[in-house]
Amino acid sequence: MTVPIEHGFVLVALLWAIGLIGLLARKNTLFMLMSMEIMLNAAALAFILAGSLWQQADGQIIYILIITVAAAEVGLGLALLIRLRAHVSDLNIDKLDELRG
Amino acid sequence: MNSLGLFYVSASIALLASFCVITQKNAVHALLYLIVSLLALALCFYLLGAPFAAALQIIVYAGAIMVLFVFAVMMFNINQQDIERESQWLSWQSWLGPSLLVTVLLVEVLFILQSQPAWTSTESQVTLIDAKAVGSLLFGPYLLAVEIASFLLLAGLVGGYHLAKALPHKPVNKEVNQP
Amino acid sequence: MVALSWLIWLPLLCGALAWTVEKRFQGAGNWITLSGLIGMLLLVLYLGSLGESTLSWDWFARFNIHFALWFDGLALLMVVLTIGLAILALAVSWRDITLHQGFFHFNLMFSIAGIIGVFLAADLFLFFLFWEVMLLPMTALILIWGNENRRYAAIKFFIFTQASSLLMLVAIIALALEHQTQTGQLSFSLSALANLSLDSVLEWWLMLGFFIAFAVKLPMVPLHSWLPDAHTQAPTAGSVLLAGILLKTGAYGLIRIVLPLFPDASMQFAPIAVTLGVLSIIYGALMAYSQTDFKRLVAYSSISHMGFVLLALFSWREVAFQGAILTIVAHGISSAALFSMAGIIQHRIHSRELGDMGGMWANAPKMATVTLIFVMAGIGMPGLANFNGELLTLLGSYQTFPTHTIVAALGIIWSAVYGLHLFQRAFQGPMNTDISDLHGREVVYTSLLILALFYFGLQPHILLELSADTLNNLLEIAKEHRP
Amino acid sequence: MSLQELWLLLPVLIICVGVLTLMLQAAWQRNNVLAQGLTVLTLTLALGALIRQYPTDMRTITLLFEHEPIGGFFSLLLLMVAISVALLQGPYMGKNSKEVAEEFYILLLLSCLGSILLVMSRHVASVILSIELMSLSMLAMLAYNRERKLALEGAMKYLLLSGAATSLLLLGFALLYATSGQLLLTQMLSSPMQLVAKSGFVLVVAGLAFKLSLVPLHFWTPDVYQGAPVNSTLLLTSLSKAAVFALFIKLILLIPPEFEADMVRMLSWMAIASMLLGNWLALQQRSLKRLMAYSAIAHMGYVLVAGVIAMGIDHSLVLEGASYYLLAYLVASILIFAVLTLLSKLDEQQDLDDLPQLQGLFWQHPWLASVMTLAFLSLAGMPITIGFIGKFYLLTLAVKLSAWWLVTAMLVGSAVGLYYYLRVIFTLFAPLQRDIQQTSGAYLSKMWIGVITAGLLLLGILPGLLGDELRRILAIG
Repeated sequence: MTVPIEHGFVLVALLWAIGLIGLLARKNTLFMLMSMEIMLNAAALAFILAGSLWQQADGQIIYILIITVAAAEVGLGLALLIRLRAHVSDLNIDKLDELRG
Repeated sequence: MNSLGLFYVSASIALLASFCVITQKNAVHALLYLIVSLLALALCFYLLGAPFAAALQIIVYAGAIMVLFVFAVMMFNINQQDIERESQWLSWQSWLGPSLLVTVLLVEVLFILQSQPAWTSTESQVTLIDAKAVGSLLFGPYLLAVEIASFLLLAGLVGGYHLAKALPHKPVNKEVNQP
Repeated sequence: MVALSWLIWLPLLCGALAWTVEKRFQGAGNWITLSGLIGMLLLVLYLGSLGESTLSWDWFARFNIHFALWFDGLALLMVVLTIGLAILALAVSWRDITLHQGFFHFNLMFSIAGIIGVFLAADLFLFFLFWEVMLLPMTALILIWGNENRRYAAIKFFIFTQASSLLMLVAIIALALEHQTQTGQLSFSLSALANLSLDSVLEWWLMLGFFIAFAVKLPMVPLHSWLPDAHTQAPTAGSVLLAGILLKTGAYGLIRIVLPLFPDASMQFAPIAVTLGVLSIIYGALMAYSQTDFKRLVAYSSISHMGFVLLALFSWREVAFQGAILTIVAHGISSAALFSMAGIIQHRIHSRELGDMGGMWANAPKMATVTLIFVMAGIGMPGLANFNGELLTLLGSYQTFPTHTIVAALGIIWSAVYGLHLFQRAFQGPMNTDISDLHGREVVYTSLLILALFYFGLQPHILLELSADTLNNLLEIAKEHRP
Repeated sequence: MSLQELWLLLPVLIICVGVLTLMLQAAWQRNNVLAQGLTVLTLTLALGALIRQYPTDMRTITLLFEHEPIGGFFSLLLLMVAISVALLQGPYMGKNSKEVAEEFYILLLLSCLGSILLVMSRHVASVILSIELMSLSMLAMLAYNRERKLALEGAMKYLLLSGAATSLLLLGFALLYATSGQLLLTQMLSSPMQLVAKSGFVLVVAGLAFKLSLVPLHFWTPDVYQGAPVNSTLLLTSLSKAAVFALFIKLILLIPPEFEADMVRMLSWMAIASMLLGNWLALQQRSLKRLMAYSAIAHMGYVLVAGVIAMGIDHSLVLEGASYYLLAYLVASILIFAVLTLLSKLDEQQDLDDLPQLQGLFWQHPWLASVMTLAFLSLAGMPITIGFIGKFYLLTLAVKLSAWWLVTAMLVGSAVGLYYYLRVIFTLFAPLQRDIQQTSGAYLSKMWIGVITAGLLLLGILPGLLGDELRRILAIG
């Protein structure tokens, strides 16, 4: 069998879109971080797809690098979140938003 | 069921789970859905001929990174009050704008994908690219990338350590500025 | 000739020196600046006696830009005028400036250096550089030592001149690139660019770019609105420099760049330019009449007078050109003189309002006499310098634009009205204020100004001889291009 | 990987060694001054190494990197920025700071490492890793003082949005990879481009435009700038912009001809919108950091002009213009933020940021105020500063290509820009209202500021010094 590559990219697009919606619509920072993870995952899937299309191992290598990036981002993001939690009791990004104006 | 069918099933699960992630009220529930989504994607990877990536997805992503999330959520100690407030925020109006925008984007993407004449893939069979192939490439031409990745993780480590560690106490004698 | 460049380095050095020394020795800045200016005056006279000279150093080879100076009769005239008025500006502010004196001298000298640079530059890039550089210290003069509304005036002055000069920059670049397409090499040299034969559409746009920059400086209605504010808010020294020299850089640019480089376009454009010039004359005169602020009145009269220069330059007649040169010099002296009188009065009664003056003749007869002479010069009384300029302008431009000239002549009548109105309100009528008369230093420099006004009024040919080369060159170009 | 390739990587290796040394030092003994000294030493050595083996031609280093003249020049700029930040951090923290210093310097070195690697990248893998190394280390520096709530919020915002931008960038690269089967930048953009590849490239451009804060992906900039400690803001506004721009222009020069017209249109609109919007929004700011954020948006718009034109005419002039402009922008930014750094303290809840707080600076600290004035004049593009030469280059390019829309937007933008730069300068020269304290001592930092200011003037007055040299350096085969 082969997975039609178009369908694979439709999956990527849908996943990425879900992530973006989450990032834009949710106000809770934790959920926004999760949405960001979904988006990064979609990008990773895209590389696996492309790699399998060309039958190269390079796609998977980029995948490995992407999860490294994701790990570092999550680590920093959660550390920030812990620190922010000390300042505000909830994680509402709107309440964080005294900057705008 | 052939493997193509499996792919569609796992893809649908991934989509559904991701959707649940962003609509959940409770953070722990959302995390569980996120793990489901990651696992489903791992299956997709496997079916696309990338078993090594699939294994990593489960071990590193669903395993390590998600544990980090769970740990953090435990630290936040989200209570019932938080969850109630969260449900208040989840009004349908807040979804309308982003969803509309993203739908437009999606339609565009579908159009682009459909306009592609033919993907140049010629093989009828999925070729398996195993861990050995990936490994020899990774520690061959991509060696420097591994090194940089280690520095990236170091940056994450140092940064995370600095941000998350306890706040210092104020020194007794503050520095006096000369005018 | 290397000595030429010292006309620029000397004021820079003096300014920096005055600033540093002033910190240690109170009052030394005045003397350093004065001796620097006198040194420059001697240097320029010496250079003038040697005749025309040039200087060219490689500067920015990538774009074939040179540090090129060009010193001829017209430049000599303008530089001497600049230095003379700079001495006047220094004299009127000798004791006026109490705050940050050293820095004041620094700014004064830097703006002088920039202005002299504009008059000497033979490379358009260098011209632009000086054009911009002279603005900064001038803005600082207005901002730091100006009157109550100085911040607004300084911003307005700066933005107007800067924004318009950006257009000039684009025009300069386009011109240099056009030189590249025609000859294969970029060039910013004025003399090289004068030989280009431009496509008429391009020529039109380029001319417009330069014209707008110069018209703002001149200033021409409707681009004048910065001037009344800047002149009114500036300290007296600033007003003297602004009215006396800075406005003239606009006219100088027209003579040096717009007319010789774009003869066809500027001939086509002449009816519009002349109309705007006449508009400036009438508008300036009318507005001057309705002012109650001494400085503001003189500022509007400047707009009116510079309208004559515009009218003269775009009529493309020898007599009119001569009129323009005379007006430039005469107005430089007379308006600077009036501003210094305004400064003297403001220093004494802390007001520029004509309503606060009145009847000062009784207490200050010397001041009244001097002011009367300056006003008479301003309204073009025969025997004083301005009369020759205006007369020649009207005579010359009548040949090309008779209707415009007749309307412009009305402006002269109005100038008599507002001039005498000014004098009458300030010095005659009931006595409103007690004022002391001119003291020694003031008598010296005002009488020098009066001398200059009479001298150039009776001996205008000196000015005409100095500028003859430039004007002849223009007339030759005109002959070639006249349809 | 041969020894020769390693040798070419020497500056990078020196920085890596520096990172490790600093970590060892932190384990052995915490000492702010020592850490700063080690960092400056590392960066200076790296600078020396880079100059010692300045590339004269293009050489590849394994699959991932290349060593070439333009990249070399950008690396010089990046090291200059990093040295400035390292030198300023000492006075900014003070001797008895509550925060520890080592982490900051480690992150600074890592971020500098990432930026240099980004400039050298020729492969998707190295692009992704180095861009993230740079941004993530910077992120932790943006929230370095953890007691500042605004800093934490700004950093969070940056993390989330930059993550989204990264995923966009990755998606774009994936699409390009899917259509070409290549991961090398030079081969990815092979002609003919299909629609999928084109949209992939647009996504890549969007991802980079986010980092450059070009309109319409600029919205995060002011908040992040305002929240962060001023010295970290300097890093964000100079290091990341310069490095990303180096990659950006590299990609743009690779665009195949049939896609050029579309890209020119798209980039032109982005440039015009950035110049106009950035300058316009800057008008209303009271906060200096926000003002600098909007000014950065506008200036990135100006630099993009060079990118747009890159597709039209001879590349060496464009690279020269872009490099000069970027250098001018960096120098001015370094100086402005350096002065603010010397007037602020990391330990305090807020930096000196509100414009009225600076009123009369000239009369109390004439040197600092003069530096700031010159820097703002340079940003405004006034002659005798380097900013004017940069603007002159860009205008020449735009006029040469007859890109009149761009010229118009540049002129309007500059005219608007004049107003708010002037407002700041006027504030510095207004009568002194209240005492402004500056960090005393810190002679080395002040000397460095003096050197950079001298460069700003020198290259403005004698542009030939660099302009002619650049032409030689950037002459690519």
